Amino acid sequence: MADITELIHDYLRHNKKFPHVFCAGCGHGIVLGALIRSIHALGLSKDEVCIVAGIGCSGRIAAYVDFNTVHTTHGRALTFATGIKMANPKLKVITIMGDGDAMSIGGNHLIHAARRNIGVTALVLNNNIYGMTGGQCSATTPQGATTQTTPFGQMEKAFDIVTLAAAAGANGVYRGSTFHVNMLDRLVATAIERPGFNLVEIITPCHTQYGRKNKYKSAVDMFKWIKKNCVPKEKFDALPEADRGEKMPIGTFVEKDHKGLEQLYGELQARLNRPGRPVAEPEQPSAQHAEESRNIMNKEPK
Amino acid sequence: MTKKAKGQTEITIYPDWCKGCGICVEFCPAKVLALGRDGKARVARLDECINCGFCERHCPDFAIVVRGKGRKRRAPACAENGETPVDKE
Amino acid sequence: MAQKKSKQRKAVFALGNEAVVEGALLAGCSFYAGYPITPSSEIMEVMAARLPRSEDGVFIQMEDEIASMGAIIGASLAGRKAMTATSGPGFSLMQENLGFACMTEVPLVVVNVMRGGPSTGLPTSPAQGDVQQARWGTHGDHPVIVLSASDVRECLEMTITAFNFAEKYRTPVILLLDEITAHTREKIELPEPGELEIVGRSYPTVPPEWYKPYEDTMRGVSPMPPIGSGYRHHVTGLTHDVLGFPTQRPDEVKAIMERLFRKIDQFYPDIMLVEEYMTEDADIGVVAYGSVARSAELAIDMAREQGYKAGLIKLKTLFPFPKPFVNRLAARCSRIVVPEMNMGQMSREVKRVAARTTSIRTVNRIDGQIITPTQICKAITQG
Amino acid sequence: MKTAQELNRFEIRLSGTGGQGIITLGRILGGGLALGMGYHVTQTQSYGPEARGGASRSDLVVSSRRISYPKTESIDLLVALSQEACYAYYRFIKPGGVLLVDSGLVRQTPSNVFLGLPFTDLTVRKLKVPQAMNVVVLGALTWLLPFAEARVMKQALRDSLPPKLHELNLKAFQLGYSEARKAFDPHEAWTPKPDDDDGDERIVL
Repeated sequence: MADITELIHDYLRHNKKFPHVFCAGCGHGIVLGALIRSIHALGLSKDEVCIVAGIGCSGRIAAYVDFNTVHTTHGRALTFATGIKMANPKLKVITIMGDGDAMSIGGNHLIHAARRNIGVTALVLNNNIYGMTGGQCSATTPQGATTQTTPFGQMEKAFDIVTLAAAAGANGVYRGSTFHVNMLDRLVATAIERPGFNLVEIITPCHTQYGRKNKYKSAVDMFKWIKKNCVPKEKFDALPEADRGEKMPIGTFVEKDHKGLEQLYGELQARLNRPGRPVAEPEQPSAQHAEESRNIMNKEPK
Repeated sequence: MTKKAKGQTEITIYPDWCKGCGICVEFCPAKVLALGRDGKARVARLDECINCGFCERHCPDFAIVVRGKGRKRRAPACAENGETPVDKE
Repeated sequence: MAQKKSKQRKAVFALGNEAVVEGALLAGCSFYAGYPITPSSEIMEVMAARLPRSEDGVFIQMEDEIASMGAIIGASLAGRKAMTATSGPGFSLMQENLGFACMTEVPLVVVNVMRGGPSTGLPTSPAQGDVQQARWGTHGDHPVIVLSASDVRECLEMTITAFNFAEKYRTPVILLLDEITAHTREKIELPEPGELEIVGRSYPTVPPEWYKPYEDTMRGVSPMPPIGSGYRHHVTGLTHDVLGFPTQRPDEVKAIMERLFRKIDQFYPDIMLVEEYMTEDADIGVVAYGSVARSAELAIDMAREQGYKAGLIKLKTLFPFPKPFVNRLAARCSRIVVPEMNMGQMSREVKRVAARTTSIRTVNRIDGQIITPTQICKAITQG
Repeated sequence: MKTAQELNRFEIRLSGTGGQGIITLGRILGGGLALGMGYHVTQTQSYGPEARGGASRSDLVVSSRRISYPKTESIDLLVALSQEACYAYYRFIKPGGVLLVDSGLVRQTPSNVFLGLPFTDLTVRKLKVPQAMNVVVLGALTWLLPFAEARVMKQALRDSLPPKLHELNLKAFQLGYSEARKAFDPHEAWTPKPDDDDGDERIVL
């Protein structure tokens, strides 16, 4: 049972200042721990792991951990990750995004990454709020919740990340919580190991910006809320509709075995470049076709 | 869950890293930890520790280390150093 | 036809857009991400056919231009020479990530085939309205390298130059074409690989523990290892210290920002490219770029026939603005004519450096039509 | 056998309706003149909404010297394969320039001085493949243009089309070439006429 924290220390950047910037009791540190343990359990070397983070509190995680790390622009982590994965499919590319990152400004990138099934693992740290910018409502803020920009209560409905990712075609969809860490370790490791696009929504508390305004004064209050309301999927499914209330299921939601885009592309390339295959006149056909189709079809230029 | 032996551990808390969030104190099943006057976590009842690992896994600041009694800090065990990764389960 | 004999260089009758692809592949581009938009789409279409056929070429169509920029930055960080191509509206969407590439010093090439704007504007007509956007489009203050091409051969050459500058100065490079240049077909001879100077990426020469990703060097450009090569550093769009970690310390911020400028500033003579036509004895000057420079060349011929000593500076580098060349022309000319397919974006620069020396006349057009040689000739010859 | 001749900005506009293969025609003709005959050639074309359904066009400038301005200014040869195109571009023909029309589709020409062949009818009748009309025009143009060689143009055709289309297109080329040989005298065509309205109609077929 030992070696949990010391193991984490081995993966932290020793030239980076600790403690990290997160508030006391922020779940992001726990996610970082789970991520490190998962990578360690998979036996991956630090060099083959690339962490791509967006903007927001979650984006800051990248700087602390001794992998290849890229801290990108707001909402765009998955686009950078797609480029990195396609450029070097041997890398294990893991994106860390917040709910604002992944569901609002980067929502389009999320559904397309899922659709094209790029071999990237997406961790969506859902704390129901824009934490770093001061507590404005996000696309996952529950209806009725009070935030800086919904002082009279949120009227809009919240996104269900898991359902959205599944509908968009993700190869693997999981939800974990920062309280149920053993399960989280397992989910994250599975999501990293499997082919194609795998997403883990992680319920993580932000008492500073969300809890404070919504009856959860401290980090402990928020963890109690998570402990009570995150129930394993099997149990949740067995609950009568009336008893579900605020509860949300955690566990495995989708597991498909489609090949990742980078794998399909590699196979295509191998086929096209097989020795003995006649080299087609490359430049002509496509350009010619393009010109013709432009003339014949009613292609609306953007 | 099998009953765990108590008092087989040493606990180190790094005060500079601890932010005193209280998660470890609140959820420790054996009530080993407490918040000190400085607001940081401290070991109150070491003998009650059942080495469940909850505090280590849930400390967002990696500030708590629980070791078997008398054990030294082990060498780094990252895969990059050519060692077999430790099986944690 | 296309000479297939091994000794002879292969010639093709190619669109400007196709020549961009040829240039990119010759320069070692092995990654393209993009989103279709007229009039740049042929670049993407030809890339889609070519890259998968090469050993390690990657082509991917992204969901928008923002994603395209993200993907090529990612690919460049992973060690690839990467590019994208777009047109006006798409270029606007790329600006934020372009700023990221400036800040994190990621080499890449963005081709913008300019069309009429603002907004959807004239999607199939030429314009030169993105000149200042290319210079000042992203937020914050930073230097940029903006190149342009006026014919099909230059499309090939300047694409290679763009890749070379990108690697040499670790910076994004923008290549501005216009619809006419992109959609003109001309014969070009394809250089043999090895015939051209191709600049590669500079890798660290010290062990990983000693590597500082943003260390100042003589050239102001630090070596850049690909992700996965053992140099595990942090890349962030925040202002960072030499190790790449975020910093707000004024002394560290100042150092990195000044270095970003200095790494371009001190190599102006290398970066500023122009071509001069009949300037030796000229007393009326023309400064033009892109397809308009071709109109201007014919206009010079027409004016010379009428007895006017006109000469042309064709700008191949738009930014950093080739000030010394324009200054020299201004010093000898009673007038400088600046024709462009916008309301005066480059003439601002010409005025900035030459307004005190000579008089400047602009010829502007924003109706989606090329400026004709006759129009420019009139501006040269009429009092 | 024609020999290459000195040209100073010979401007051709190929025009018609979207779908007639005007752009491909321009590319093959330009490619042949540039790569096979060794001329400097710029080929530009109309794009977008303009190219759909309505008028479609492809412009070529052919010259022995490097071409500065790539667009056409005053047209030496206008090929109009639709009535609309004929009306739209006739006024850009320079004095002494030549108008070539599909006499089946262009019923009214703005001037009596023009050359015509019913390209579309010919193609449908003789080849049964209406899409090959543009190559029939290419054959006719190769006869008509003093600086285009049939051998070179056929090679250009082969180079830009997939092999399975070679036979049909070479047939189409030959059809256009021989019909034009029967109908036109290139020497006469390129001799400037003093008067447009001398009543000397040269409508053929």
